[in-house]
Amino acid sequence: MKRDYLLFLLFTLVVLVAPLAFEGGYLLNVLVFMGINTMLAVALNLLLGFAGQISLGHAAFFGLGAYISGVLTANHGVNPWVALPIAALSVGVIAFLLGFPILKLKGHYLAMATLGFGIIVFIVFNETVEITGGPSGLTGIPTMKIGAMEFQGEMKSYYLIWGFTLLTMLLSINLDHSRIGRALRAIHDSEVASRVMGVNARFLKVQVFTLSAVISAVAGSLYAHTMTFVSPSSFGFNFSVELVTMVIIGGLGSIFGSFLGAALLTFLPELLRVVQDYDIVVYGLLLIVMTMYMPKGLAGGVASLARLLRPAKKRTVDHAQG
Amino acid sequence: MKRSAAAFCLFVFTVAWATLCQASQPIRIGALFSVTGPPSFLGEPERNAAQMVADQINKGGGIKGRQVQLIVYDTQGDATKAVQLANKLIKDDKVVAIIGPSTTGETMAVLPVVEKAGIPLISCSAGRKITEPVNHWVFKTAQNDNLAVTRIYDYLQKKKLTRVALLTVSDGFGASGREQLKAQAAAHGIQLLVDETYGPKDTDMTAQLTKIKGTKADAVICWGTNPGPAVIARNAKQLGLKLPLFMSHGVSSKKFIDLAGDAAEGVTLPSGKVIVADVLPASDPQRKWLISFVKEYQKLYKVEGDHFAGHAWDAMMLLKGALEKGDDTPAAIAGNLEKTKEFHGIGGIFTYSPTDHAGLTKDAFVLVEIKNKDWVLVK
Amino acid sequence: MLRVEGITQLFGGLTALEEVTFTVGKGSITGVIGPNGAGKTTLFNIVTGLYTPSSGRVFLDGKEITCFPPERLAPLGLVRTFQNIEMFHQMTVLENVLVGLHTRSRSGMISCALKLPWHLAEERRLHAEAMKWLEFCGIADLAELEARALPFGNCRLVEIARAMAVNPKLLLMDEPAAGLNSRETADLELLIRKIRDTGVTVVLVEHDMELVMEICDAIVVLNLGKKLAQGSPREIQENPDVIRAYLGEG
Amino acid sequence: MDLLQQLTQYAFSGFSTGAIYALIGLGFAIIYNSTGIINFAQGEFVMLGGVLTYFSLTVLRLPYLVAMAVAVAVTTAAGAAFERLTIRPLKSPSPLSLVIITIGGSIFIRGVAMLLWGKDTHALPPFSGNDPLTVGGASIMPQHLWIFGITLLIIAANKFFFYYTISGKAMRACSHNRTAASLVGIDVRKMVLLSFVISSAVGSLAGIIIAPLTMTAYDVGVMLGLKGFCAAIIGGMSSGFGTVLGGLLLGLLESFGAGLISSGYKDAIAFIVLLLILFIRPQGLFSKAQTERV
Repeated sequence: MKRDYLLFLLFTLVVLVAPLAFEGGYLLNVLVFMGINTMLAVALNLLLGFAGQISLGHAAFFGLGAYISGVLTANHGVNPWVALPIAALSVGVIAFLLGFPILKLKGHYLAMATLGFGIIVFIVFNETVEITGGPSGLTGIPTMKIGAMEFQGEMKSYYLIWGFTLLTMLLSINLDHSRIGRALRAIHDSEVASRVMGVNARFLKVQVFTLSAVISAVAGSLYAHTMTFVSPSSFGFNFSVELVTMVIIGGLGSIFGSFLGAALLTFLPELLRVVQDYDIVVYGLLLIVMTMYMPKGLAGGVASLARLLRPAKKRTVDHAQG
Repeated sequence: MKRSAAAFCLFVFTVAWATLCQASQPIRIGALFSVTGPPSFLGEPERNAAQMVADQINKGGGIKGRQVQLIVYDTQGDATKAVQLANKLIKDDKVVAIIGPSTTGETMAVLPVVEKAGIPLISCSAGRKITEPVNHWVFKTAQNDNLAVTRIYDYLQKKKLTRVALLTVSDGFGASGREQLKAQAAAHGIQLLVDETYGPKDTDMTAQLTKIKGTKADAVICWGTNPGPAVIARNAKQLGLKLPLFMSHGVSSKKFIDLAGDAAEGVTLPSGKVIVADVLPASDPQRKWLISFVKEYQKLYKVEGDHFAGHAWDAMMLLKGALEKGDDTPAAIAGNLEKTKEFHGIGGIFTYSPTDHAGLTKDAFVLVEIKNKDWVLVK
Repeated sequence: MLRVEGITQLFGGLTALEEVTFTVGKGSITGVIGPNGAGKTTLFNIVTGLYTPSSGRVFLDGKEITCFPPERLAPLGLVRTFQNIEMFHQMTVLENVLVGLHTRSRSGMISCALKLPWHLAEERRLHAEAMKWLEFCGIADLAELEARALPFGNCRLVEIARAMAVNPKLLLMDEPAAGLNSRETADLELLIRKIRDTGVTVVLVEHDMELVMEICDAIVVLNLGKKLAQGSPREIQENPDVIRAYLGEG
Repeated sequence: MDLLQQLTQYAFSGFSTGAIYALIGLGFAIIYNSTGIINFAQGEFVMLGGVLTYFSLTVLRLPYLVAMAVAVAVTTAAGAAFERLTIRPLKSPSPLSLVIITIGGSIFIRGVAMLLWGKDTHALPPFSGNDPLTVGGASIMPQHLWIFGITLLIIAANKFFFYYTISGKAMRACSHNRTAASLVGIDVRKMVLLSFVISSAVGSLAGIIIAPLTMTAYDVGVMLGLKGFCAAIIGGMSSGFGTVLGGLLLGLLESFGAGLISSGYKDAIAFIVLLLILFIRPQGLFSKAQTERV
């Protein structure tokens, strides 16, 4: 438990200093998107990793956040700082109402239902042309401002987004080490036993589903105000799958794992640009190989690497003494 | 004193050296195309054509003695990726101008980025809102949708086919076409009886066509890109729909005729002149360029050059013209692009001005009909 | 304490339980025995709200609890253990017991996420309480271990500590001695008595007759879904019906 | 065209697309039933069937039937290789990591197909004629009849295989309880391989017979796979008529939704109905409820 907080402190320091090394470069841009992806992965991990409930439609909550915030600010002149909580709140209400029937489902039925929800929302983005601008997207979304300072340009966007991301991570770590986090993990391991212990599994699942959706919506709103443009193609089924991949590759139930997964999947296209047209093949292959040989994800991989190194050191000491 | 003299010498030397280097360094041009992903039917020919032009320029000794380096990134049709990659081109690759992206959505996403950085962008997508309102840095080569719509509506008006059913694809291309079709209908005295859509990956459109069959429409206009319209042509034949079928310039390639087979017979569509280059009258000013473009493209890539490839060809040639006229700074390029007059491209004859960054008139399109698996000009 | 009235359970055409009625006295240890397939576990599942009976009613302390879901029963003081131990494998032993304290803590999602002061105070109280129950079961030294790494016998103890943390009035144990060696069974016997001495009523399903006869105050015998007999261990041992059921018609 | 004729046509259209979804859904169900894996690469098998046939026809200039056989054979080999290389080496995979592996597999297969055969869409010639058949004012293509026929044939073959052959019974045993199956001497790993072989063969066959209607390209697998998955889920993951009914229901919802309500929202309408069905019957429309054992 202490370790998590120490790690978080260290991580925060790295996040705060990192952009100084990349100033003006394109990589800073990638880091901004990495922040958004991390936030989304952490949010999904609460649901998938802790409570063990799959969602193949999380891009919809991200998209709803982005569109609600975007439409309010671009078409109705609402201040972004007002639009963000409105987006979060309305997505929260949607998720809460949806959560009760949808979380009654289990396994692949849940996968299919969340997938269906994602597709419905995607279609709505496309079809409500008068409101969302349809498939060609919504333009003219303003950036965020505090007083006279506008969050424009990579450096400011970086700190804005990573501020929210770090907050999300901290809250998730807190939650993990509380009665709610324990109850969620208990549901994951044995729903029957957790209910016998008095855990209201159904309500708790709905709660965490809602929380996860709200965080995703906040990420969506930030995304909209950073990009100043949104279009439906960013919120389709593929992105939902990519999010699940981030969480699993990173390591189920590990907050820092979610960061690692998001970081890897954000960076991977940059690295794969070297192999050009073969990138999609290499990407598929990497997914397979990593899942096969790192069943506990990157977080698990890092942990076992650390374990491997430790006895090695001890062994050399023993050897020296012998 | 001595030290500042030394510093001055060093400074002069550095500047001189840098200038020297620059002269021998290639001109870096960025390109964003959706080479993979759903709009790859646009991105791939565009990339091919752009590369073709760049190679030709370099073989011919470059522009003012300097080679051209084309840096192409694949956006996969995703707006988020397009923005990231535009940033990469500007910041890491330090390009002087960008051509692409392939779709209107991506272009709109990239627009604020190039505007802020002050880098000229020549988009290869058709959406009208890219250049309306005019943005100093943003140009485009693809013909505006509204010109294609005007072509069809003019013809329908002439033939007195005024009750029309629409069937458009629900992606950026279809949505933009649908918007224009609805906007211009009244001005041409056209009444829209049906307004249906279909998904880009749908495999059966008989339901929509059945609905259309149940109305009193005189003609059907379908707005989409392959393979959807081919499915629609086949479905229409299956249902025995006798109405004249109009398509968009999105399917003006041989591919459509291959896919739709017999069902393609009699389909009419507006198209850039490139596919009918050989049947154009010799007096047509574009003819010479078009034929050489088609030939060269075919030689290199084994397929016929279509007008999507033409968009990138035009963009590269426009850029070449602007570079030949002046400096290779982004500001100079944008300024010179705006002064382009009567450039005979693949998509049409371009004349840019401070109030018009699309540069084409409705003459850019001709109306063609498919007869015996080939194109015939409709007079 | 617990009253089961006319419980009948049908699975399709199969009658798993038929008109079963019995009462468990407060502070007693009651054994439910019977040959395999007698319906013992089904009975437990009905009492603890996992199954809905086809007919019949269940009362706890005179209050009807038929069809209550398990999460509503726990706060009322009704808890069970499982035959094939349902541990929370990915958590530590201490965390397992902390889940047992779930109903006895209040912090909501927001105060947990924000680490509000009262939540911290509550966490401290919960940890102390959880340690108390681990000590009660004699496994305080295992607190920080991961549950999945434990040997089977210890899992059983963790499960009991977890159940006790709920603060039950009535504890239902489904074959607690299954899979234990004779020394562990002897320890278990002591532990069950200790649990009873804290004022908890215990009902257990068990195959280990020696254990049942040793510790139970009352025994209910089920056979083929019907109640065959009820009484003290001695009465049951002498009941001819019971002997016939166990030894066959021969 | 009067309303009745229109309705008949919607029903015809729904049945014909539904049959396609059903056929693809069957492949999902076969693997799921014997291994518990939801194979997200199933759509790519469908794609391989169509694309391989096209290239055998045009590049290798094989006769139509031989081209089909080649396509099925190559796809089946790909399916078997996929199982051997990615699923078998895993000791105790979690369902979620299997999901990611099959997604990775689908991306990989799609990428290879794109590199080998390009991004163009192609149409296969129809099996028998291009003239629509008209029944009661509504029409369907002869190819639709082929699809119906082969779907029925595959279901019949499935039933026969799973209920009357040793391997089939063994596969069913695996799906009920893998440990018990291995205890009675069934080679579970062989059965998993077999299920991949069968479902990739079924998938490629589906890809071939639908390609004359829907056309084929390297990226058709995603959408078709998604619809097939839905069909299988509604059908309760049965490898028989449940999935077929699921597919037909999905097809009908789409075509009536498009015809009577709104074509733009037709997929949304279909999914809303499906969600409502799932909310009312969380275990799928055509499967019996199962009680959880403790």
